[in-house]
Amino acid sequence: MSAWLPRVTAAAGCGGSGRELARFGDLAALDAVLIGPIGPPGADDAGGAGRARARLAASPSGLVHTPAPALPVEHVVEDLLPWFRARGLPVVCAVRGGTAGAVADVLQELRRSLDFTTVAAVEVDLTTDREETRAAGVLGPTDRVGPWSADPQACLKLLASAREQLPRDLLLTAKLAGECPDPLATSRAAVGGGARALVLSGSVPAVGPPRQHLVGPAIGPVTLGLVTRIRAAIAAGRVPDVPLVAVGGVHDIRTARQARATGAAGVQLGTALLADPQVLWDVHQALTTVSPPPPVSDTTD
Amino acid sequence: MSAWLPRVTAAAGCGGSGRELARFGDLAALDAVLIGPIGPPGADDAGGAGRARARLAASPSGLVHTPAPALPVEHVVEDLLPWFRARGLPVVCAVRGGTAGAVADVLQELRRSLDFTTVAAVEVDLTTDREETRAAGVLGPTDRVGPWSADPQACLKLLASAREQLPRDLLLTAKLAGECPDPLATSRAAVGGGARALVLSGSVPAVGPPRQHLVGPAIGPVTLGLVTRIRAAIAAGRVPDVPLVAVGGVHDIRTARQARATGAAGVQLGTALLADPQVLWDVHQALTTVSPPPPVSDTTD
Amino acid sequence: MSAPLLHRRAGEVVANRPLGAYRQLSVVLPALATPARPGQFVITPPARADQVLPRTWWVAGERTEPGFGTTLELVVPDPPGGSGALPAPGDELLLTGPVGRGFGLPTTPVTAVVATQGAAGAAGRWLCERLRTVGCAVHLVSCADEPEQHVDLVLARRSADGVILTEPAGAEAALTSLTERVHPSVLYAVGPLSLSRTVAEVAAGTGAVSQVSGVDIGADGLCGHGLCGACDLPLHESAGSGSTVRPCAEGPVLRGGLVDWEAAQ
Amino acid sequence: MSAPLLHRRAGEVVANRPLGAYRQLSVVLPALATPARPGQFVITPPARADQVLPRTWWVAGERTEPGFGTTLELVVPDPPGGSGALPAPGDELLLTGPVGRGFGLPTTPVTAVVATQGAAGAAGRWLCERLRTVGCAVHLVSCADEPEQHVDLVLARRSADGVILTEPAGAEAALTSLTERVHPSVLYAVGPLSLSRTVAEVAAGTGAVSQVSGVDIGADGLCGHGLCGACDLPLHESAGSGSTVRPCAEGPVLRGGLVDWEAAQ
Ligand SMILES: Cc1cc2nc3c(=O)[nH]c(=O)nc-3n(C[C@H](O)[C@H](O)[C@H](O)COP(=O)(O)OP(=O)(O)OC[C@H]3O[C@@H](n4cnc5c(N)ncnc54)[C@H](O)[C@@H]3O)c2cc1C
Ligand SMILES: Cc1cc2nc3c(=O)[nH]c(=O)nc-3n(C[C@H](O)[C@H](O)[C@H](O)COP(=O)(O)OP(=O)(O)OC[C@H]3O[C@@H](n4cnc5c(N)ncnc54)[C@H](O)[C@@H]3O)c2cc1C
Ligand SMILES: Cc1cc2nc3c(=O)[nH]c(=O)nc-3n(C[C@H](O)[C@H](O)[C@H](O)COP(=O)(O)O)c2cc1C
Ligand SMILES: Cc1cc2nc3c(=O)[nH]c(=O)nc-3n(C[C@H](O)[C@H](O)[C@H](O)COP(=O)(O)O)c2cc1C
Ligand code: FES
Ligand code: FES
Repeated sequence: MSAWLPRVTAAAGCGGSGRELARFGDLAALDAVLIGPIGPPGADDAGGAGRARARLAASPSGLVHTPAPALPVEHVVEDLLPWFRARGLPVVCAVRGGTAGAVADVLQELRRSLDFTTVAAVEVDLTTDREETRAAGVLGPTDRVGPWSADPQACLKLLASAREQLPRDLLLTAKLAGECPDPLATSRAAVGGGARALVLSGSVPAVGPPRQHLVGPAIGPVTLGLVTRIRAAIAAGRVPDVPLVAVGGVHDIRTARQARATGAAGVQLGTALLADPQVLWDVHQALTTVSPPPPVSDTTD
Repeated sequence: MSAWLPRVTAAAGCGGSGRELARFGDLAALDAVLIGPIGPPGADDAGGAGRARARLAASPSGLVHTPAPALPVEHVVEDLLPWFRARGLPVVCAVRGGTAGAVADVLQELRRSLDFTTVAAVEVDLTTDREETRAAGVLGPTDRVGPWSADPQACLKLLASAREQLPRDLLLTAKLAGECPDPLATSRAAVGGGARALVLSGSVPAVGPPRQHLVGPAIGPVTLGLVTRIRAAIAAGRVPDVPLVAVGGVHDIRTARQARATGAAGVQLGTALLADPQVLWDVHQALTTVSPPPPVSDTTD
Repeated sequence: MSAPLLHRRAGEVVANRPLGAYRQLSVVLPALATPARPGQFVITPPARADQVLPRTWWVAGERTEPGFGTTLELVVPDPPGGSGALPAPGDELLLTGPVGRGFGLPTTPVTAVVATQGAAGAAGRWLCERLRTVGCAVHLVSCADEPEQHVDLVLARRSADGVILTEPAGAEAALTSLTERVHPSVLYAVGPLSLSRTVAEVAAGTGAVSQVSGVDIGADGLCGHGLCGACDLPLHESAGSGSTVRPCAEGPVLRGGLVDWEAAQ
Repeated sequence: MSAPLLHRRAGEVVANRPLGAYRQLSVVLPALATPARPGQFVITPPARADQVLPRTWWVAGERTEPGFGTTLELVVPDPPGGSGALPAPGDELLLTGPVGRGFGLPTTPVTAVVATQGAAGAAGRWLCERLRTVGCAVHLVSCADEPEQHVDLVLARRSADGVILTEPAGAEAALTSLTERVHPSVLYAVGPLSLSRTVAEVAAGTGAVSQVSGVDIGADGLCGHGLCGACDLPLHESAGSGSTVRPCAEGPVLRGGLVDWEAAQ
């Protein structure tokens, strides 16, 4: 658990391209800037008619949202990475794709960039729908077969293929959420495939049609439950020991500290930033200035 | 879908023994009174030290709760059913048990009561943990093996065994919630076993240790999502056509109407009653006085 | 079922004063049909839109003026930053109650001990006054961590024949030595369950009667309406195996000797 | 990155007046470094504890008095029962802004058309005043479903050379015939996207320039901070395949001709 991990970043889909955040505070004060979801070109085309915009509906102490449109990887490579690198800002790239090939393509494009040195970590989204290519004529070229996180074996392969694209020492993380039927099995598979940290989100599928999620303060207890379960599984040796990142309902200093007390090494802020981006710096500050508990042997008066 | 179904009741664990509600309004004005969870004697004994009381912790727009202690069936038979029958009040008995045998025992006791005629429906809880008896010495006498709703086959057997205990025409319903990994399969199994309505709750497992759930207005969108999914499955012929009861985040007239608009024939109120029991009568009134939409052929001026 | 229905109704806050570590709200309601008693409480909606459980507050006094209405005194913890403000004078306050059985008063003048802790001290003081009115000698044991958390000591000293201040951890010792000294016929507790248990056990040890609050009115995680089961307490085996009582609906005042305090943990 | 950081700060509400179907808030802030412009907006925290998205409001006027501060005029929909109250005079109001690019004013005196709808009408009226100040002839097209939803017509008639009232469905016809009559060099839209689209299309049809609001400031489901993607609009192919603009951060005022309105559905 000694690997580098940013203490706090934006959650995928909630930090814009990273540059919008720069209007509200000094990015250099943060451990890293998360950008994404980054997808292959056209990943979110709805019948070719352009990328679907996110839709947000208010619910009590929460939001129901559709996934954010993916940033096309070429935009990231051409516009964003150079901007971050010029400023010396480490970047976490959140990557989304329906097939292992799509994710690998994105990672390859990123890796080819002259500015790849500014990429400090890659987060692979297991909450998104997996697609399978079927025999021609049976079900169309691709078919949504439910979220990645519902299929540990597929997750293992996805992470292993992502791992291959990346330098050995680059932090690779995997994100799963309330859509995952067996978080232990999926966590084990993701780490088996090469993830070196797990991003655990309490976001829950909600309302219809599909692909909507309930997020925000309302789901904080679900996140804490997920972190508690995986911590317990790590303690019991049922999941390899990797640091956990809590996301979902972390919306201020108090809830960030609660997530850390529950066993999360890092946190991500989603909805909280939509209401007030400043919270990112407040939480970063609070988690930085926490003095570690005094060593037990320290009994000098 | 023409079977009798109460338009609104308390949710299991949120209406006391039914009699506490009588302090706040006229029970005779309601379609029926739900009591429960009813369990076999000692169902909730924690090491013999008496029944564990419910614990409630506030969360944003919600509550995290442990399950309510079960009412011992002998108390229901001796004290409650006579009281309700004397007043002519139809009762829905919510029943909870870890094995099909335990549930069958409770139903048998109820059925044997001289006051059973006042029982208008039985709701079987599939959200609770199932127990399995293991070979002696292997894992102790019983072992929690996850919620009923995670095992459609077990649900089918449970409902079939419950059905056997009850008069042919008595309404039998099954309740499942956010702990259920495959609501379609479980719904199909429950109806296959003999359930004639499904109670769908958006309650989600949360925090640790196990057996805690997030409920309240916060999870309303999860309930609507579940109702939408099962309605769609019914429309597609993938689940037999039975009425649905929505519970979870229904907390006022507006959200009750929303649940009905989403396809629920009835609703149950949980947390809302804890804040103000009067809401039960308000919602009942609102759902009763809704005038049906005018028939399409009615074109007289 | 002939008891009148409990309904939420609107009162008008006419005062909101500091009282040591607490605040005292005075609320005017339409005149009550039966007078309120020490040991009763009110239920009021959550303070903020993102909270779902109601708040419960002890009633600390009542004054009914025919033609004008009833003024209830409510002494409540000063709300911490996050939990929402208390109403100001002139504001409407929705409330249900007074709810529940109050404390029973002895029919003959005896010696009584009243133990209280926290904001419940205001209800305890009111109980002392009532006991004095029926001719009892009353000793108050007030428990608090900080000096300013003892409710209104000046008035308390006037309402009781003796007042003993102690930290909660010292309650048992203080009650035991007081009991040995004054030989009370009845001990009362109004406050958290830990205090109720101590009082019930001290009373049992001396053969005195005890009446105790069975639910910590004012605490978090309660519905107060008798619907959630968070306040359930186990009764002694003699009451029937596995019997429980639901104090917010069947109390809040219980005979201390009925509860199986060992099993209540 | 040399632009000053946008921070939430506290203003004081000095007035809260009805204005037809809306309310006009006057808020005093420390003096702004650069004057506000029509087309800018402010972001203010949610009204209630159970809401998570902030509110966005058009700025409808600004007055900076050195040594005193800046007074912003905000015209906002009268909040429906559920969505929480507006602050009263004397209350503090937290806000971020004024945010965003405003409308560009022509460098030469030309004829301009301003179309508005709803509470945005107040920002539209302010734009008319500014256009008149730089010598333009201005025609206002105000769209509303109900008569009282046209913002402050008396003042509007003084700020424009002509005012046309129409229901939203009649906006296209009104704009087309007005354009044929007065041949504007520029058309402006401030209001919902449907109006922006209509104005952009009418402008394109006549070869005029259009500047339109790219996000319906005041609507539900927006963060206003550029972080959520709910306001993203697709640009025409010429801007690069799949390019989008995020109006709350890069606008809210956009050239109408850049947006691919067809794909924006
Ligand atoms: C110190 C003491 C000495 C006593 N000595 C004797 C004695 O020598 N001989 C004897 O026969 N009895 C004696 N009693 C009993 C006494 O006369 C009453 O019957 C007793 O106080 C009733 O309270 P309970 O809690 O014991 O009874 P319970 O049966 O538990 O119930 C009565 C409870 O309900 C409450 N209550 C009653 N009516 C109402 C109402 N309308 N609204 C709200 N709450 C209500 C009471 O306050 C009491 O708590 C004594 C009681 C006490 C406290
Ligand atoms: C009717 C009309 C006629 C014109 N005719 C000519 C012409 O004949 N020849 C010619 O060369 N140009 C002409 N222009 C262009 C004009 O001179 C300005 O360059 C133009 O108005 C800038 O706005 P834009 O939206 O077109 O430019 P954009 O490149 O889109 O960006 C400028 C935008 O930023 C805003 N902005 C600029 N600075 C700030 C600031 N500090 N704070 C906030 N917002 C700011 C402006 O309001 C404008 O919306 C004309 C413009 C108009 C509207
Ligand atoms: C508008 C919006 C778009 C989102 N898009 C994505 C996405 O594309 N990929 C992803 O992994 N998570 C996405 N999320 C989920 C967040 O990353 C985060 O897990 C979730 O919002 C829970 O955190 P919160 O409670 O702090 O908001 C999105 C959330 C919001 C609000
Ligand atoms: C204190 C409490 C205890 C509960 N106990 C049970 C229970 O024993 N069995 C059950 O099926 N549901 C139980 N529930 C869940 C409710 O029946 C209901 O499904 C849930 O609260 C969601 O509805 P709500 O959002 O209206 O509260 C309990 C809920 C609460 C608040
Ligand atoms: S506090 Fe809910 S039943 Fe007593
Ligand atoms: S409204 Fe959120 S990005 Fe524009």
